[in-house]
Amino acid sequence: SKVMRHHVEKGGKRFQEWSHMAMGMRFRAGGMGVPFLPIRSMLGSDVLNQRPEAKEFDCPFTGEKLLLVPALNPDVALIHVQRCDPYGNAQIDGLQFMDIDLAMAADRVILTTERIISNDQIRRAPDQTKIPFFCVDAVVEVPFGAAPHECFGVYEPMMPHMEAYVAKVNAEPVEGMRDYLERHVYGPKTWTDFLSLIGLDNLLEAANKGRSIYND
Amino acid sequence: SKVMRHHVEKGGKRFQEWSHMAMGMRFRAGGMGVPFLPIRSMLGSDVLNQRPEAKEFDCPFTGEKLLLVPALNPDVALIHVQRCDPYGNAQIDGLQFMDIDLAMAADRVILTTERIISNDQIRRAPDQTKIPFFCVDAVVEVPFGAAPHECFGVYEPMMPHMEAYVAKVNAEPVEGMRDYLERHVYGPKTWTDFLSLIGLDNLLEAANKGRSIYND
Amino acid sequence: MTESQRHTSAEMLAILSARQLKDGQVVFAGVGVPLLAATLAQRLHCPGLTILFEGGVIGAFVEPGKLPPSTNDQRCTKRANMVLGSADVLLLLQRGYVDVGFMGGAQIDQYGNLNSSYIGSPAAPKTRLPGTGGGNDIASLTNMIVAMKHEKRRFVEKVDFITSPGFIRGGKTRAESGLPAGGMFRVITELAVFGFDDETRRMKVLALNPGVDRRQVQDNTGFELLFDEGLSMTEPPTGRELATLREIDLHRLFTA
Amino acid sequence: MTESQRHTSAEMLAILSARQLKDGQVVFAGVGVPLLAATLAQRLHCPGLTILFEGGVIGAFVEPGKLPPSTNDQRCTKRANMVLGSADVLLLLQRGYVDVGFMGGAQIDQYGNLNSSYIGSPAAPKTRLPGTGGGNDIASLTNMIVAMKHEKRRFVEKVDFITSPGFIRGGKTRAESGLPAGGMFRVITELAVFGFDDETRRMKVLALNPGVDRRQVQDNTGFELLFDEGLSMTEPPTGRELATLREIDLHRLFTA
Repeated sequence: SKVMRHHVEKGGKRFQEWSHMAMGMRFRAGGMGVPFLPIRSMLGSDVLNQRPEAKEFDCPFTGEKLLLVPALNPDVALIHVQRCDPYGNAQIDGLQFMDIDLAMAADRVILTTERIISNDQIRRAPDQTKIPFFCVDAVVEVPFGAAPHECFGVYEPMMPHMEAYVAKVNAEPVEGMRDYLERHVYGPKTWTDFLSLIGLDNLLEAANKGRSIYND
Repeated sequence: SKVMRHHVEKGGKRFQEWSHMAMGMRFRAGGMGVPFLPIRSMLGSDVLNQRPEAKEFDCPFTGEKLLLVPALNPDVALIHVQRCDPYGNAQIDGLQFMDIDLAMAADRVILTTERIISNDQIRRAPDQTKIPFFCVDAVVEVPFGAAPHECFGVYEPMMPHMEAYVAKVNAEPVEGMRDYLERHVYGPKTWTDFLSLIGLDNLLEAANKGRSIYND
Repeated sequence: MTESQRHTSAEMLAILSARQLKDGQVVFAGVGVPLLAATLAQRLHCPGLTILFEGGVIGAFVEPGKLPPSTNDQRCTKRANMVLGSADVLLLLQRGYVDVGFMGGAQIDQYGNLNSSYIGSPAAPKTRLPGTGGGNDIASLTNMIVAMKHEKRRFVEKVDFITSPGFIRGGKTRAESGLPAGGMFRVITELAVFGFDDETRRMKVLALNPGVDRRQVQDNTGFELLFDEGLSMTEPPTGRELATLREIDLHRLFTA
Repeated sequence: MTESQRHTSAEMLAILSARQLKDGQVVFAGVGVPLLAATLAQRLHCPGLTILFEGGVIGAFVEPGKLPPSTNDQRCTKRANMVLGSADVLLLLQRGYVDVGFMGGAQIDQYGNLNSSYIGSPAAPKTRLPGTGGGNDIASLTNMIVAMKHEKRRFVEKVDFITSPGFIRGGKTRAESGLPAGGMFRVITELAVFGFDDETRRMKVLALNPGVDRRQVQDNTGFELLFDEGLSMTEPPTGRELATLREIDLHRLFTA
């Protein structure tokens, strides 16, 4: 984004560039309880040259060159799910990205959920549970909790709002972002107030498109 | 089993003892395309002393002692699933053991399935697909294909047959096993002939109990 | 002792084991007495006990009278909280999500090492036992409770083969071997309840079972036992414990 | 040239890229021209093409006129064969299940290295580009097709920063860096189709686009190009290719 670009070019902000698979394996190592995992990418690139945290390694089994990426255990993970029970047993439909590894790796996990369901519902289909309750520290029911982006099978991104946001921060990476945060994040007193700013027509349109994943 | 015990005590047969997690991580390494994975078990035990294939390793990140277990890529994996399409896209309900890692790790995969379903059925619920078709080399429709053991949600083990088998091979580990193989494996001309030896009442009872997983 | 309080030694093991569990714990349980004891605890003082099975089950609730033949069967999954891969359920131990591992034992030594692989030398064994399965992983990665028969040939100075590590050679040797977490917590037999000395890591009698004396325990043990300063006498099984246990193991699969 | 055969350079890129794909291949595609080209190939000569998206999708079928805004949206999953974690779909590359990786490029050098991170030095960059995402993984682990704009500042002797490795410094340096598999296979621009010399691994013109001559390609390139002995002239887009492409990108999201 232009915001990221602005801050990197201006300097003084901390950030790290890893490949997606490297990040995935870092969270996975964290979730598996091991201090690293071996991967075969990033080697030979300047992405690796910038990352002294990763270590090149000659495989003692095959002699191949590999990269060891260190485990990453976030202090807190915030994950939005379609449904979970009050203990935190969570079902996730469709795209799950790195959410499961994140939940296993993080020291604390806060779930937001479209809907809290009973533990009885969870126990009727235990092979649909993707995150077990003992990873989870808090559960918060927040319908439209992934707004203005999407929640698989429930709503698609709220495009008019997303596009207005992008136009705003691309035009003014610092002032535009500050203004957006003031108006849409710090301003609203409740989640419903935030959703009101997105607008009911926008929400309904997104929900309609979200359900279309099942419409064929 | 008494059969395994007989052959180990008599000597002359090859076998290896690994912990379950070590085996799981060996298949997982194979499926991930890396030559090893690190684990924290088997250390300090005689199980490890018998396994020079695994390597103790001082972690370059934390200084901890770890064990590196080598990837295992079977030549062929035979996996039974509840349903798959003719290309090999497979759905697995309930207990999956190490089947998914096995499918990813093996050089060739043969699926047996209770039911071949259309690719269209697979595409209606892509988040229920557990094995992608490009891992799979052959698909064979074999109802009751896991007999005399169970297939989750379809049938429980055929206990009278299982118990008769166990009694037979425990009494005579070599002759009993040979006799069982002659009679139940080499003898039957078709799968239906094999199932007939188990007996229809046995099959129906197992199927009835198998479906009971959904009955509450 | 009333009629209902007569009991088999397997019942005694299950009941004393169940008493070791605390509500809210996450317990990895093997088939047989461990499964029975965990289920018993769940029905008595631990309604919030979470039972894990190696087959890949989290939060199992075993139905009374319908004990599964193994922990790999679909029957173990009914009304569970989650079903997952069998390597993944073992990884939960490695990540530190499990409080207690709970299994049976064939041979144990003074440092709590378990042998379930070979009697005699591995190269030419007198007896081949079933092997590790996930036992090595569980014993390597969490705090263990073991329920087993008390016989001199089973309680030996040094096991023939360490399948599932306890405190290895005592002292800090477990941590030095690469196992900083877990260790043998309790051993339960028909004679006594055992712990391990904090320093030497040698086996120590914590409590004698009803009607058992020190000498009887020592005479049935192949090495010199420590006795806790506060050595106590275990309360006998209550009527409620026995009745609940018998309801769970209705067909006497594991408690005959 | 008939009316229907006039085309934008983005359309040219998509069509020439689509021609590089073969039926039955498993293709990892990024958003934009790659997604468009893969979908086009699927509708023309590759009905059995399997498209993978980084969001975690196997066997995507994009509906004409309903292109997803990114490859991370649920719209990418509709009627797919499988949905899985985004690290897991990248692991398929590492295991060797993917035939072709297909993406756009901002800056490329004579050895096919791609820069999508920084113009200038990483410590004090003149311009920050979007960064690697999964690009580094895809380029590290499989055979790459890159579709990009042909400009002298984009085709440079040495990229400022290797985000996604091609043949590194040529010769065997890619394999020596720990990347034995894959490498840059084809670069497609509005001027030509490029491959790489088998020995030196330097960029080589394989075919000129209709109406383009050698000099025009060299003049727009910041390093000396090789020209293949069998240098050919690419066939112009057919009416069918253009019509199908326009049906897919109905709203001209990527081909305007």
